[in-house]
Amino acid sequence: MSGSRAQAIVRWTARTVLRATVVLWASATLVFFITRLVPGDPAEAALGGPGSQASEEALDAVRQRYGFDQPLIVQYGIAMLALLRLDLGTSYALRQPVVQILADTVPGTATLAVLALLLAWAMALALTLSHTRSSRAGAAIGDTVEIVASAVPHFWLATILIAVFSTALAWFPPVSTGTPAGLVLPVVTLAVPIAGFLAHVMRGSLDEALSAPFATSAVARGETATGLRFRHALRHAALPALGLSAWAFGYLIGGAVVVETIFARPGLGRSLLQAVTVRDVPVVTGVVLVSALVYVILTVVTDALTRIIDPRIGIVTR
Amino acid sequence: MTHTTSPAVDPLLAVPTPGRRWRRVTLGEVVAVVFAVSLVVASVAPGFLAPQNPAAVAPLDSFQPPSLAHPFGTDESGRDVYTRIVHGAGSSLLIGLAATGIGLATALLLALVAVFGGRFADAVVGRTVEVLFAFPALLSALLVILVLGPGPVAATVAVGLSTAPGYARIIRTSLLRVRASGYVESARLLGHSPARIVLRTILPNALSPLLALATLGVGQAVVWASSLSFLGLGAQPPAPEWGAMLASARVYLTTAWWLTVFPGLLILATTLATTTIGRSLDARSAGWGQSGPSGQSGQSGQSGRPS
Amino acid sequence: MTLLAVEELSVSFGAGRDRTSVVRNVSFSIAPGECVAIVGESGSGKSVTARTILGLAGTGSHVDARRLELAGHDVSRLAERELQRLRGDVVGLISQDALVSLDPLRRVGAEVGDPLRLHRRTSARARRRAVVDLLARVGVPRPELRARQYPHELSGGLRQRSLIASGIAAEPRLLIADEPTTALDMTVQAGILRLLADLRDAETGLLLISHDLGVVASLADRVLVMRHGRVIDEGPTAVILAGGAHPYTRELVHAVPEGVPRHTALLAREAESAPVPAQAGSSSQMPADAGARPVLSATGLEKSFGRGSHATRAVDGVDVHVQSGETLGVVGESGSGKTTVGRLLLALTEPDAGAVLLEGEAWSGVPERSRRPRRRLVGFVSQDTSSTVDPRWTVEHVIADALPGGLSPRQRRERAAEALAGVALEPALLDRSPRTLSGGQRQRVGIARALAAEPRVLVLDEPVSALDATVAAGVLDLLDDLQRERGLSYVLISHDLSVIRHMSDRVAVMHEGRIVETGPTETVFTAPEHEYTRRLLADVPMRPSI
Amino acid sequence: MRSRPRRSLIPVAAVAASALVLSACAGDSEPTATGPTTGGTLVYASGDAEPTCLDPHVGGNYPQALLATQFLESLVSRDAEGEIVPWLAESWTVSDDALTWEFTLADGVEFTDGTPFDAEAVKVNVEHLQDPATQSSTGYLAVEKVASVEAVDDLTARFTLSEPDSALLESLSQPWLAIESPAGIARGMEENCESPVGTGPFVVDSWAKQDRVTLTRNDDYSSPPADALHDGPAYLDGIEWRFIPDSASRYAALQAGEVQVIDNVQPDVLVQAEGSDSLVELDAPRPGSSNRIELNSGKAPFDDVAVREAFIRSVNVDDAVSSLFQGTAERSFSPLASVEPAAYSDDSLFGYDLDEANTLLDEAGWSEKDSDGVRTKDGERLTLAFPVSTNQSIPAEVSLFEQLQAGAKDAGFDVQLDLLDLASWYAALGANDYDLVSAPYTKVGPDVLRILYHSDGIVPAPSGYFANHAQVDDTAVDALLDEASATLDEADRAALYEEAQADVLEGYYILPLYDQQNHFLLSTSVHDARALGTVSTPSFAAAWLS
Repeated sequence: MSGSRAQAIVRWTARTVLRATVVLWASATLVFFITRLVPGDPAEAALGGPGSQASEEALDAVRQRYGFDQPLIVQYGIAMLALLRLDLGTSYALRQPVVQILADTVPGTATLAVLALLLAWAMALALTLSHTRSSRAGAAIGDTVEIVASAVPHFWLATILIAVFSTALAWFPPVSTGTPAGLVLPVVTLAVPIAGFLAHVMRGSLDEALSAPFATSAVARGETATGLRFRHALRHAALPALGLSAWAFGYLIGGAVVVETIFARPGLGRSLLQAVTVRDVPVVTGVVLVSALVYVILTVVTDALTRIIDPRIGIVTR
Repeated sequence: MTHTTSPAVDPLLAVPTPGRRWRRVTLGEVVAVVFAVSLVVASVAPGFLAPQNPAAVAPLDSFQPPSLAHPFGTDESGRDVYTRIVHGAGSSLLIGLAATGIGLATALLLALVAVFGGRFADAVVGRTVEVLFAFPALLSALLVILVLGPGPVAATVAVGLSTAPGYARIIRTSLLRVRASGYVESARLLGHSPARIVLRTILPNALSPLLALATLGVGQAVVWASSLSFLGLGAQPPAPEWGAMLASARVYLTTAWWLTVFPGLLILATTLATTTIGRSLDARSAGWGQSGPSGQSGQSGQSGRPS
Repeated sequence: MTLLAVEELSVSFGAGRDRTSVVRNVSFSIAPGECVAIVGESGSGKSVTARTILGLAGTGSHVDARRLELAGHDVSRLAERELQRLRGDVVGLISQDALVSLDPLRRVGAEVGDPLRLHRRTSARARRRAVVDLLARVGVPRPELRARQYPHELSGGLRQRSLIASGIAAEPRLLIADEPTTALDMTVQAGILRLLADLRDAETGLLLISHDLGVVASLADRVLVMRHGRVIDEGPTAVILAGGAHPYTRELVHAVPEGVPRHTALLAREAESAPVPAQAGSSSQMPADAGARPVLSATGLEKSFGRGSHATRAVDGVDVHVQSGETLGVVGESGSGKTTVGRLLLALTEPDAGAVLLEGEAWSGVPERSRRPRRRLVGFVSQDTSSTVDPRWTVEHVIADALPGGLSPRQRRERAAEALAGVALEPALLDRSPRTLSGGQRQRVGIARALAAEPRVLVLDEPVSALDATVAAGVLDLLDDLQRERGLSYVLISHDLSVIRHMSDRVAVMHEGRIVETGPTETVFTAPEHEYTRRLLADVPMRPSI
Repeated sequence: MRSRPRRSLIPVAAVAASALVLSACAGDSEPTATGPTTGGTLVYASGDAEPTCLDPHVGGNYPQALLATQFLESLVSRDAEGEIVPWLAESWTVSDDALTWEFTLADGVEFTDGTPFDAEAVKVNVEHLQDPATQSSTGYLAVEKVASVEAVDDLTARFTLSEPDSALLESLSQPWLAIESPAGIARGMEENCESPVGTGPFVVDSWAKQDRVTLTRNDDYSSPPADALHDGPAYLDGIEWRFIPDSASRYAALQAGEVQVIDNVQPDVLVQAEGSDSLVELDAPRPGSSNRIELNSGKAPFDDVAVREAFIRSVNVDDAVSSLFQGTAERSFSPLASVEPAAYSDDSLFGYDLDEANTLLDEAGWSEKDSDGVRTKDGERLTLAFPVSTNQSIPAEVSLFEQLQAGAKDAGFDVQLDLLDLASWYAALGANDYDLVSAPYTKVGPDVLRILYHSDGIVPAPSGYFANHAQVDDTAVDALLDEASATLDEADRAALYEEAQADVLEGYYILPLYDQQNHFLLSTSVHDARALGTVSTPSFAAAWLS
């Protein structure tokens, strides 16, 4: 039994790693070809764009250095080989290795996104557990809170939060300060929409679980309302929300573009925005690949967690 | 094997009658529909709701706070914000609709190829969608903009394409579910041709959740497009598009709050309305037939990703 | 001393004009060691009555009773907290569907041990031991292992036993069993009934809710018959099963096809008239006419699912032949492969080996294109018609879909109305959605659609399993009439031995993918040759002879 | 040989210049209770783009100048009156043929890495600027005419020019030509970009990308410019130089006390801050060109001077400026910034006169109007492409263009505003795909006119870049600018530049709007901060916190 289980885990791991690798490779390929569609001379972009007063010789030198004069397929091969060595090239605008830029910016964004995800979960749980199934008004309020939360644009929420909590109340700094207090508003800004989505899914499955026959039989055994929620329904409610978390993390990285700009936080999102505005292709490629990597890892993690929580899926089955 | 009535359900309601098929209409739904209708009116005939010219500048009338003459105040060039919001509804909605349309059309194509194109096509499309999923929505939108350059059209395409993988997954599931359903089997057993089955049974049933999905998507697309405008990558001022208005208003946040608050509230209200309508369409179609997207598009964007 | 006393219990839902009475003026009592059964069809209020005793009538309910006393507690006046103390401790509930009545995300042991955790101060260790004992007591083999497993890893029978273990964990004085054996195979059902009988004999009061008179007969001391929320008849089990005092009781009793000969209408039977076996012999003889060409025949069918070591052989060397105008009954427990045989006969799947012939021509192993024109010859009625009709369509559209092409809209509507009339439904239903119909009406629409294609043979897969007994009886009568009128052949797939016996000319008994025994119905039922058949027949909870 | 050119010419800049020293305003309004106190870290929030390299030799843009002012110093500076004053060079002489300049350097100055500041260092710096590998653009252009630099002795550097350059001192005063440690430069571009080494009052300690540059006090500082408020090391312990791109966040941070100084302040915020007693404004318009709209005279319809005049007459700039800038910006009527002593204004040319505009257009043949009210000529619409770079134009300016667009519409112009990112904007310019454009140019001294209006500036560099957007191709203007560049006599030079400016203005090549806005907002706790008279970057060498 345990032997076959170990085998199953090995098989699952192998399959997962293979799949993740394929997704990453495909992402890299996709990004490579998309970025080749970017209009303009890449050599010129590498020298600071058309505003620079680059000479023809300088352009030629750059073409040679980056291999822009090679056929596309050769360039692709070079890029993929470089990727294997974790070499993502050099930023046109920052004149720094992209890997270095990523190493500098990933921790900040990761902190932001992880905290936001945790807060979103906490908020969603609070919203889910506080809502009463029986009351129609309660359900309507819950619905509205969820929709508003999930619909609020980050930049608008940030604006309102700054106006209220920094300018009017002076509780939290409006820009990153490097202290925990400086993290509060950006994290809340990022967390609110996600909390809305999570709460919606959670509340749906909580309702489903509470009206399931097993809930009735639990009550018939003398289970209390609280016990029913925590011991039974919550796990069911958490499952779909867990499945959503990998997606949510990607959403957070997207949101970081806005939040990091407003709250003046260094990070992946801000690098990306800057890179897009100046068409700094290597940095864009790097950021997209990192987020794809994060997504893949998180998918694997949430998948594994789901299998742990939900014995029905199990490691053995596909 | 009788199905005894579940204790919490009024048994007489469980005996279905045609009239009870529809859920009761809630107040929220009424408000949402009224709001949506006004939005449509604003898009088609903005002059009906706001007779003034949205582009008329009155430099000496700038930064007027909300008043009777200017219910939402005036902006930095003395333009009436209410008028601009009404006149901006069209382009904002158009962006939302067009983006959703692009997203759904792309998704439909992918899903059809996946479901009807054989096992290999399904694998290819499945992998592709999985890869696209690895690109968070805003990131893929930025990639599209990187190629197309900033602007309203690029933003619309960007938002549309970035929502496609989520939709594709939902539509594919829906197609597969319908294809495996008992009623498609019944149609086969009656000797109907594959073409007839696809056209008359599979597609109508599989695509019926699309309406709800699209409604939900429009609100989200408006939000995303406005975010791109805020980042300076979408519609640009002086277009009275809401996102662009918000983007330029943020600069004046400290002195003219109304410039930020009202367009923001409108975006929020739009999403609230479309989501409410979308969810109720969803719930109704789910109550109507099991082919309803319950659980799929009930979480709509969410289960895939919210556009 | 009474354990449970219910006097003039009424339950209603809603308020104002929407208020609906579900239980009206119900009175009964249960003494320790006594088993009282409530029988009735869907919507009769029997389950609501049972749950009201637990204080679980549901949201929006109004409970009104002169007396509702459980072991000395006035249930109608207790607060939720006090009710919680009674539930699981003084009164236990065994719900009908173990498949969904155990929390799929918790271990079986935790579920079983919950009443102990909630009502007894025991250590976790003692509780674990108690759980193992309980599981062993309800006849769960390897209880230590099962306690650690999750519900989905257990078979239906083991799940139901675990649920019972959970219900009796705190040794309640009253046990409410709501359809405890529904959805279980015969052999499993028999074991569960024995278990409940043991509990009753150990002085536990038992309230049994069931629609199955066979189950009731084997357990209950007294029976209440409920209809539309009222108790319309009650008395000792034997009296009720003999037809009781109320006409409806008689109808209910007669609706069971048990022991009713072939081609005898179930519902039209006069209550007093003795069964008429006369026709039985002749009709079972009829299809066996030598030289009659089989309409549908299959030889050496094999079908496996899955690949490699995970492959399961669902059908393993099956031969079936359906003659014109006869009914072939295919009986077996769940997982025996009978449904797969049905799908092979319908050519919905291709056999791995063997061949199916339709009217002597190849039906399997040919391209779908060549099969398509002949598809109309083979009709299908499933257990649940609602899942086999396009949810967007009206009844008219559903039936018209099966009509031959080239009809004008008006002709289509007329033909659809005729088809409805053929299954005794009113043309007014044409514009309704099948989903808004009752279960019996829906099954009739399903049959009407199947017949609209003018088939030679119908595959009926559990056609009445989802229906209440009287409704099912009506459908069975209809099928019998149609067969005689139109000379149809039936392949009737069912797990219900009484239905099979009543409807079939010949029977094939399936077990683990094989047909273990086949022959004329009465021969198989009265003189089973195969060991498995004998076991199957022995497990049917027989009504005491009247 | 003449020593040190003195005397500024026209003191037009007096009003603006007096505002440059903030301490004056702050000191007046508040009774100065205490003198300067040592210590504290000033937090500066910049809304300018974060430099990609802190070495202003590389590239050379304003964000680099802002930062470089804190840790690098130039050979000369310019005071509030617009006069060149000594800094790292104590004095200088120029030969009669104006081709040889000798600078006597300050003695005893060391770079913060310990390298002595000497003539060799000056030579290395100029060569660094001229080395294509440095990728310098601003500095490179400024030393274009320097053929070589020779270290005559430790403290004497001799510049040999290829042709006379009356703008040499002005060029050298700019932060983009600041002197860096030769040892620092020798580390290579990558390292030098991270932390250039100079002689300034602060030292680059660390640079957290996208977040902040941390500057610490240079305790050995000894080389302030001649117009400094304070000798010796700075009072501040250091400066946190933060990058906060969002203007609302920046102001919120200032209000919350997170930062003490912000730049790129929006007009409405300035107006609001006027009422605040905790905030002080520092208005320091940049030198070089004024903000103006350039009319592309290189193609139709603006190849016709009458159409250019008509456009200029048709727009009401005064109202737009006063509504959008709310009194924080003065209307300009000059090609040059008001801080430039050589600026020449003529407001008579720019009066708003719609009738005149219509008459001019009618006469120029644009007499028809289509259904949209847009004038046409030979079927051609009077459409003006106006690409706007969102990176270079602040929101208020974009709004201003919108208002002008609305005004010009009345005269029948169809102005097509197109907001573009920098790359697309350059592309549009390179493709000559514009009729109107606005591009400020910051440079010390009137020599900027040569860059902007000399016909040499029409020929694009290989990358497509060119500076003469108005495409002024006038041999008279060229001659004036060439002559001015070679004329060292202040009065003669000024007269030549005035004539050139008059030609540009009267040719209706440009529509001057206002000075390049450069507003800083400071907390009142910051004292004695000032903007340098060179490119108006703020200096905190004398600043202290209370």
